[in-house]
Amino acid sequence: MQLTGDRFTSEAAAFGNDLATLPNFPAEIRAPAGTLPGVSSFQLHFADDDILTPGDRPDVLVAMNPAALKANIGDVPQGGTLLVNTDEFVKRNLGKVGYDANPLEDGSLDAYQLLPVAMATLTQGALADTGLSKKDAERCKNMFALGLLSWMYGRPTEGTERFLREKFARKPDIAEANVLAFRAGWNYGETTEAFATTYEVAPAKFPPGEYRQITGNAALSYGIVAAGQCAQLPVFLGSYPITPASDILHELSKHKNFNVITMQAEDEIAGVGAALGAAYGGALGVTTTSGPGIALKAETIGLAVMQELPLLVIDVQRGGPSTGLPTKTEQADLLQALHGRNGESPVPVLAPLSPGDCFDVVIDAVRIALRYRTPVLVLSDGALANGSEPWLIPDVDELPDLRVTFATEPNATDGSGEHWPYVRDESLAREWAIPGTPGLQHRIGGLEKADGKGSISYDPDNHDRMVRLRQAKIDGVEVPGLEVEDPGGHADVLVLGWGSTYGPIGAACRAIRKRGQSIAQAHLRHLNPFPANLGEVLARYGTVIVPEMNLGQLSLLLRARYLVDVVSYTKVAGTPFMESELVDVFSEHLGTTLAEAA
Amino acid sequence: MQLTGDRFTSEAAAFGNDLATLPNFPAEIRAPAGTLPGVSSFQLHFADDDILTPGDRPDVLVAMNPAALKANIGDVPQGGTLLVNTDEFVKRNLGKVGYDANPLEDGSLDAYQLLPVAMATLTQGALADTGLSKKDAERCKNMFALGLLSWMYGRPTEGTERFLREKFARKPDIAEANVLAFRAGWNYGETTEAFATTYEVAPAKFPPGEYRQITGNAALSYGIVAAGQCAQLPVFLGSYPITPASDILHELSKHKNFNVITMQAEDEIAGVGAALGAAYGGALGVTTTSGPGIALKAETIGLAVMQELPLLVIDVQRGGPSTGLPTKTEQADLLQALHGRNGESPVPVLAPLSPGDCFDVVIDAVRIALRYRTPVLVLSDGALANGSEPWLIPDVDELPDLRVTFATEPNATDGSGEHWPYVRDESLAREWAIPGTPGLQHRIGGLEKADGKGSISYDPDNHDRMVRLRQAKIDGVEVPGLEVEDPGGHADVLVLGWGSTYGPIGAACRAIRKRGQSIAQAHLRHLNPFPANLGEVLARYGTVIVPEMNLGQLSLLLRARYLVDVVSYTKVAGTPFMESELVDVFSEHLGTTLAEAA
Amino acid sequence: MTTVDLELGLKPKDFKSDQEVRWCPGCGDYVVLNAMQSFLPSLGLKRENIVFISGIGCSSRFPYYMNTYGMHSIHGRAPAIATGLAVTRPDLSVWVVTGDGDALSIGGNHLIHALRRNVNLKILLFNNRIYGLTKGQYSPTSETGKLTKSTPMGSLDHPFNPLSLAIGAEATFVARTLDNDRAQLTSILTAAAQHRGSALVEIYQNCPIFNDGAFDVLKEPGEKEQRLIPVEHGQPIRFGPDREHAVLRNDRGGLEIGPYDENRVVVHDATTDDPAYAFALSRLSTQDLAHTVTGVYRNVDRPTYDDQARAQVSAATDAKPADLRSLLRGRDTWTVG
Amino acid sequence: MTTVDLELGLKPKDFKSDQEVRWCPGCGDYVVLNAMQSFLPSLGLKRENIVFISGIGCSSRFPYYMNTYGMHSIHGRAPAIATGLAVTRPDLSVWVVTGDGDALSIGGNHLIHALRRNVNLKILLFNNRIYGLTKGQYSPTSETGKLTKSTPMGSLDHPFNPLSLAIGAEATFVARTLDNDRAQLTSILTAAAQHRGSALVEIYQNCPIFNDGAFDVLKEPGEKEQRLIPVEHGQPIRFGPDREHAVLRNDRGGLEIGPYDENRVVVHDATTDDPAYAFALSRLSTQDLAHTVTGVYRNVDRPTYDDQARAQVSAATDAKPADLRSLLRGRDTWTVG
Ligand SMILES: Cc1ncc(C[n+]2csc(CCOP(=O)(O)OP(=O)(O)O)c2C)c(N)n1
Ligand SMILES: Cc1ncc(C[n+]2csc(CCOP(=O)(O)OP(=O)(O)O)c2C)c(N)n1
Ligand code: SF4
Ligand code: SF4
Ligand SMILES: [Mg+2]
Ligand SMILES: [Mg+2]
Repeated sequence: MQLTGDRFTSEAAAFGNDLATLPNFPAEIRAPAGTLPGVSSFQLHFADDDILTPGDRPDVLVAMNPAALKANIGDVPQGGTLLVNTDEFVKRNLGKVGYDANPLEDGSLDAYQLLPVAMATLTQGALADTGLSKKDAERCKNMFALGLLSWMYGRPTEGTERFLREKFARKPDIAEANVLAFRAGWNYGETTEAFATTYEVAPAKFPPGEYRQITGNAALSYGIVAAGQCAQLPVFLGSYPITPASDILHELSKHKNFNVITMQAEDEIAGVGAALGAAYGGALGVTTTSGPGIALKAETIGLAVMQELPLLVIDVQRGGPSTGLPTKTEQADLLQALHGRNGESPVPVLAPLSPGDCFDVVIDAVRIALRYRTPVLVLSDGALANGSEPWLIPDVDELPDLRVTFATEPNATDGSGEHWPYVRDESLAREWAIPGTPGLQHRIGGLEKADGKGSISYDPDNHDRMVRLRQAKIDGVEVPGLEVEDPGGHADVLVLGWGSTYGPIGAACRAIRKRGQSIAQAHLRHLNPFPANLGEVLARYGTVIVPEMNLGQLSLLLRARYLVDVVSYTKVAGTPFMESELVDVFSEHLGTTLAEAA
Repeated sequence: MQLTGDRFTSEAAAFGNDLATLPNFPAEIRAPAGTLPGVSSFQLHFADDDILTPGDRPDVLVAMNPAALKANIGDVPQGGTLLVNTDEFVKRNLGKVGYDANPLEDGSLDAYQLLPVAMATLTQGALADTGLSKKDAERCKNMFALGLLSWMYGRPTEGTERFLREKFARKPDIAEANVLAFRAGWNYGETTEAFATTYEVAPAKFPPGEYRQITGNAALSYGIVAAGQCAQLPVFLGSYPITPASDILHELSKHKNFNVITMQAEDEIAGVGAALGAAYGGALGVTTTSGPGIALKAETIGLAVMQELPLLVIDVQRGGPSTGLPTKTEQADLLQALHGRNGESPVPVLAPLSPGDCFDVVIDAVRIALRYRTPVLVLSDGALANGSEPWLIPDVDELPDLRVTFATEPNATDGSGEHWPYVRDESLAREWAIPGTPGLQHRIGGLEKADGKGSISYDPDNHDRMVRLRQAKIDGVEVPGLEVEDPGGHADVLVLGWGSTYGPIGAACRAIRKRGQSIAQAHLRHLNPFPANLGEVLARYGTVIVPEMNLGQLSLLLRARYLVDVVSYTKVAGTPFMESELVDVFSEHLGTTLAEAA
Repeated sequence: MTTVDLELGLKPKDFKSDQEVRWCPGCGDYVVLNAMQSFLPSLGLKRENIVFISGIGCSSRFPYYMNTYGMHSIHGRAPAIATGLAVTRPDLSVWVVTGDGDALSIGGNHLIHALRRNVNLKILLFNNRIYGLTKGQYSPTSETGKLTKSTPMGSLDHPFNPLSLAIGAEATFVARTLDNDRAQLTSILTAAAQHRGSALVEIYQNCPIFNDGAFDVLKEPGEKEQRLIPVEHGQPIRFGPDREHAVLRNDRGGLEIGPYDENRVVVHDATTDDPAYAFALSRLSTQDLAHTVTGVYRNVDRPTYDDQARAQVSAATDAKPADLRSLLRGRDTWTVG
Repeated sequence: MTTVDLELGLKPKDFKSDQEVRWCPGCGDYVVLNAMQSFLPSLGLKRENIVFISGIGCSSRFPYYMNTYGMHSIHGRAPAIATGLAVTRPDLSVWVVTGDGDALSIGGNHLIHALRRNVNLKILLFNNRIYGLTKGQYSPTSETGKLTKSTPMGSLDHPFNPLSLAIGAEATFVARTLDNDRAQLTSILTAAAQHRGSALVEIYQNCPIFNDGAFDVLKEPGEKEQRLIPVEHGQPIRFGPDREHAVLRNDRGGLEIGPYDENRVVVHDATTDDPAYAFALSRLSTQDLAHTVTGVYRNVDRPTYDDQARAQVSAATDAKPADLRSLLRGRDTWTVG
């Protein structure tokens, strides 16, 4: 860690240095190159190569003016971050480089994480009291940019400050100005909840096909749009902004042409409430938030469990508890997702394993929600949300058919010709009889309902039956079997993960295999219900290591369910695992195995 | 069950019958006599004996007028339910039997669960359209009372209705009027959330001392008052009414003379928020609710976890999920209490095992909250809340000393003379430095805090450390060891319960022992952290049966923690376990054991 | 909304569900239920196109008794849930039923936001100035000093005037009536149904069990004439046994009650754009019911949230086809293999 | 509150904490922070007796920068948390710092209830008409049609006028000012501190990053004179470069703006009991800032929730000793053994 810090500091210094002398040079800063799988260091490079392979592109482009943007945007993968100094994006400058419209406003940068910041203004503001000339002050804006990046990538600041003071030792006012600008950039990041992360999964080999770069939040958003299309349902998103989930609201609000309505509600409770109301009316109801928002939505999710209505709930996890570390990643909402409601209130829970996987997981979550008439929780996290990866663009024709059948005929089993809302099909799902359907008028609510008929029931046996029916319905949700990657087929150690740890775990496993040792990897995308073969998979391995960015939440579930003494490895630092760290952890257990085998 | 139902119906009918002919007879209805330990049937008797031993008193007195109340109140144990027809409590009637003031209003019935209902008015209202004479209509008010009791004790209604129709076969209008009144009483119970339950634990032998009858809600309330006194702190209750917790708010609001402030807040979130604000200021902050309210309070409890402030949170569990069965009991909020918040957010959780135990558990919960500066959850339930038992009145002088030491001196470890809010003592608790203390000005909040100093910190290592420190603090809470009742000392089967199942489990174990078989019983009052010896206790027994009124929530925790294949027996019917039912369940496992031993 | 079809020939009884009505005998909720069932046929809507969404409380049991679609939701959240339904389903007539605790205590925020958004919702607020379902705690409309189970020494909070609050929250339609005034209730329901946008109708409702007679002074002959101030659009506001009192403008920019004076009397105009007028009217009603203004205070037009939300979808759809393929591809792709 | 001790000799800098202030350069929050730090010494309170409680938002970072006690709580809940503190600690001066999203979106319900209860809280609402912390979504005070990240086709909701809402919620003290008007801000803070009960102070605050210049028209010479309507208790309400405009009573029971007319001009009386007056005043401010009334609109006395809650405790304590033994024994006991 210290080493990384030092390198970053010196690199950063180099950057500051060069930029100070070359103020119009388009700086490109990138976290580790895409092809280095899973490296989560914090190197900072100049982009000195012109042609970048898709897997070797800068993650962040700092464009101090339109020219810099124009010249370099082609190198930035979609989903990459553009930190842009808006002050220079005035008509004259735009015209000079041939921009007809302002690219920051015309939507042409929609595919990127655009961070437009008035860097010059902010820097001048920060230096207003220093007595520096406007020109000198303006020069410091690169340090502002560096400060902001340092914040985003969680870099310590002392080194840079020391460096600046040393470098400008003979011009202390300039040194202080640079430090001030640097800090202003850093503070801007913290106060406005700027989020950045680097998520890198590069599979050993890309299968053939057409690719693009995508972030997790974009993939979630596209997944929602696509699910609505596949289900031929209008989409209604009820949401309240919260880091790092807000971008899903932003993204979806751009796609109203897909029959998507987005509503920024007065709070999280209203957001999920409105989504449930829309679901009741036959729309695909969706709500998106982060951990604290899930806590607030709990009561309404419980109502949806009782009413057995489809609802998609997305939790982009961040550091907790409480407000915690809003711009950092974590996986500590798993147990909240499963248990964070009063009463026995089961819901399916899914988690994507990479930015691109967010798309598939949402589609699968919607399948479950619609098929079983249940709220479904999807647990993404900050690393996936803002991280990006090359994504094999799905073939629209191959997307699943998610169309639903609304009830049209009364279904009372007593021949009364009434509609009974709690009659179930073979999957235990009740019918979705939406208002406006003649003859099916009925009432639902949060009180316990009589099995079948659905009127209020306080009958003890009925309650016991309904509690078990709701549980059985969720336990019976069909989910794909767990696939294990165990190339040689003779590994004794299985690493089982879930969520965004897929990248670093995969990288660590590959590194170990490269060393000639065997290790198996499996990654859970379905946390509730578990894949049917999970118990059997666990039983196959002598050691099961479960790395998590929490204090062992999946471990708890596995131990309880399968009575397997899994090894829990945890880190709750707001940062993804590092490949090297995992290699060390895994090796400890491999060591024993090898020794034993020998 | 069916049998019980039949008996109840016929008893009920007898009651209706007699009352119809003896309208001024004070009806006393009671659930099983207190000395029949743990019986949870639903018999309905006339109180035909005049002198009742403390353990053999009616649980419910239906007083149709002041005379009936006066004559019989002496028989009703404190905490018993008084169903009173308020219509007759007019000056003249009161005077006639020597009441100076209306006992329904002067507080003299504070020790009872008073259910004042304008039965005559309501009955007349219900029969307004029948054309019955006022007098005839009035006569039906006993059926109203019976209807209400049927609702409260969850009795099926068809039998009574059939009986009434048969009995008055020759006067169909009277029959219908009685049915109408009966239903009106029933509906009244449902619409106004009338709660009743019978909780009976009679220990084998009462230790000597002075006793009174007490309900769980009263014991919780007294526990809160006593804890405030023992801590010499003002008590602040922020609460929002919800069945079955409202009575704690009602009870506490009567005891302002103990420096107790009660605030009926605008919602659950405000209730816990205000309690947290009061705790920040140095009061004993308390909030009381039921399951749906806990869901709403989750975010604020998480803030209290982060701020490490003492806070008492009481959840009187009811049937769920969602609104569920508001007047029925259940134990399905255990996992919500533990996990229902975003991030790693550990809190101690306690559960009383009987109405009287509510007092001790609250005191212990307050001890933990104050000692460790943490929110603490207490899980009561509907059966405890409204059930009552003889209670050995605690000796005030023996109550623990809960006094706290507020910080008075700056504590910065760097000699700066500042106050650092996150410096910890040997129990890992931080100091409680309340506003108004000179020189200790500091700021706390929901963002992650730097270890020690307490300023906002985004440092990864610090976050990991703080997450683990918070967890270690709660894991390190000192709780008494688990005691096992295993009279012979050679049982192979252990029954481990928690909460209000103590009564029926104990009764079932005693019944089994009476049959000459061995069985061990232990009951967890601390659900987090577990008693240190729990693992060792579990390991001692061949079979561990865990009966719960949920789908196996404690079982899940035990399995995960100790990898013990406990036998989970569950019922989620809104009603307590029955002794006979548990005897059957336990016997199954004993059978095997005996056979094996043989 | 669906086109009005008066030929449906529905009768009040067609709007009764098969559920036994379970309020206490004498509860004011019955009257409102009956009035609603009698009124609905006049709307000319099919039963399946009407939805009642309630929170929790005695009054919130309303939907169970209506043979329409209905949802008994959770405490305080009905306006939020109904908003999602109204926004996505313009063909439905969406009604919210709520109580003084449900709407103004736990649900206060959703209520004021629904009103400012002007969502097409008709919100019926059953105000009995008490929590009925939980058996008698004071509510945000209870008079100060009220003795209840939770306030044995008297409540301390100054109550909301629900209509003042609603007008302060930018409501476009607010009205008040009494459970026993079937004619006024029906006419207000009609006006509310016709209003495009949110309509808040406060109904003073007697709870004979926990707050009996709370509104008796507004119902007793001899008393009520002195206290009730019914307003009718276009009519001078006069009241009293001999219509001798009137609402007059005062010189502090407000309204006051005084002896009828042809020159100073206020002619009620519910369409007054400036809400200061309806607000001033709302302040004539006092905690102690010395005076209570009933009728439609305010009824003005403003674009609704839901109409506009749908219009944005239409505009977007017209402007750009829903081409999923192109959305997923984005602008910058490359090919492997 | 503790007695005022002007001899403390505290200086503005004594109220600065050691934390680096992290708002964006040019943020209006700085100005308010400075004004507060300059103003506090005049209150004569010891630093330890002052508490700032905030929610979440840029503005809610305020407590970190004050060398007093402080709590940065969770989104929207500061008024509730502060209520618990104020009720139990009469010796403290409790200030709430909140934003337009924090106070009016997620926290709307707690705000209106705190106001109707009249808890001793001074609530500073930093209104930048945007969500700053979450980087630029529209807020409940944003003008209709606003283009933001979450509303690329324009926002649809009609905004709240925070002061209308507060007055509708029975507030006893409401005021508005601008971040750049240090003198008015200071005088309003003084009045708010002196008011016993809840005081809501709305501060228009520029967010140079996500809503820059939102209030420029109220600051630009030439413009501002035509738009700003400052009110002073006891003074006729006049404005304009030559004080040629005035606030006049209109004949619909409201107020309007017109040419100054000695006979019709309204003399501002913040103590007017009828909130209809302050409400009418609040309606003169429009979404587009064509006119904005600043100053203390309303400042009336009403018993506070916290004073009364403590009075009940005192009364109960006087009436009945705190005898725990007798409480636990109750009335009916028996002895075993
Ligand atoms: C989250 C939650 N909190 C509290 C309750 C308990 N509760 C149900 S209804 C109610 C208040 C009812 O009062 P009101 O809205 O006035 O309706 P009324 O019964 O008087 O018609 C309360 C406190 C609940 N069901 N859910
Ligand atoms: C429960 C919860 N929901 C959402 C958020 C995200 N959030 C934090 S502040 C904020 C709004 C900030 O706007 P405002 O109150 O106007 O303050 P400003 O930043 O403009 O000063 C939001 C949506 C959160 N922290 N917690
Ligand atoms: S308690 Fe009151 S409001 Fe509720 S049903 Fe009975 S009378 Fe009606
Ligand atoms: S984002 Fe706006 S409100 Fe927030 S600190 Fe920056 S300028 Fe101030
Ligand atoms: Mg009510
Ligand atoms: Mg704001």
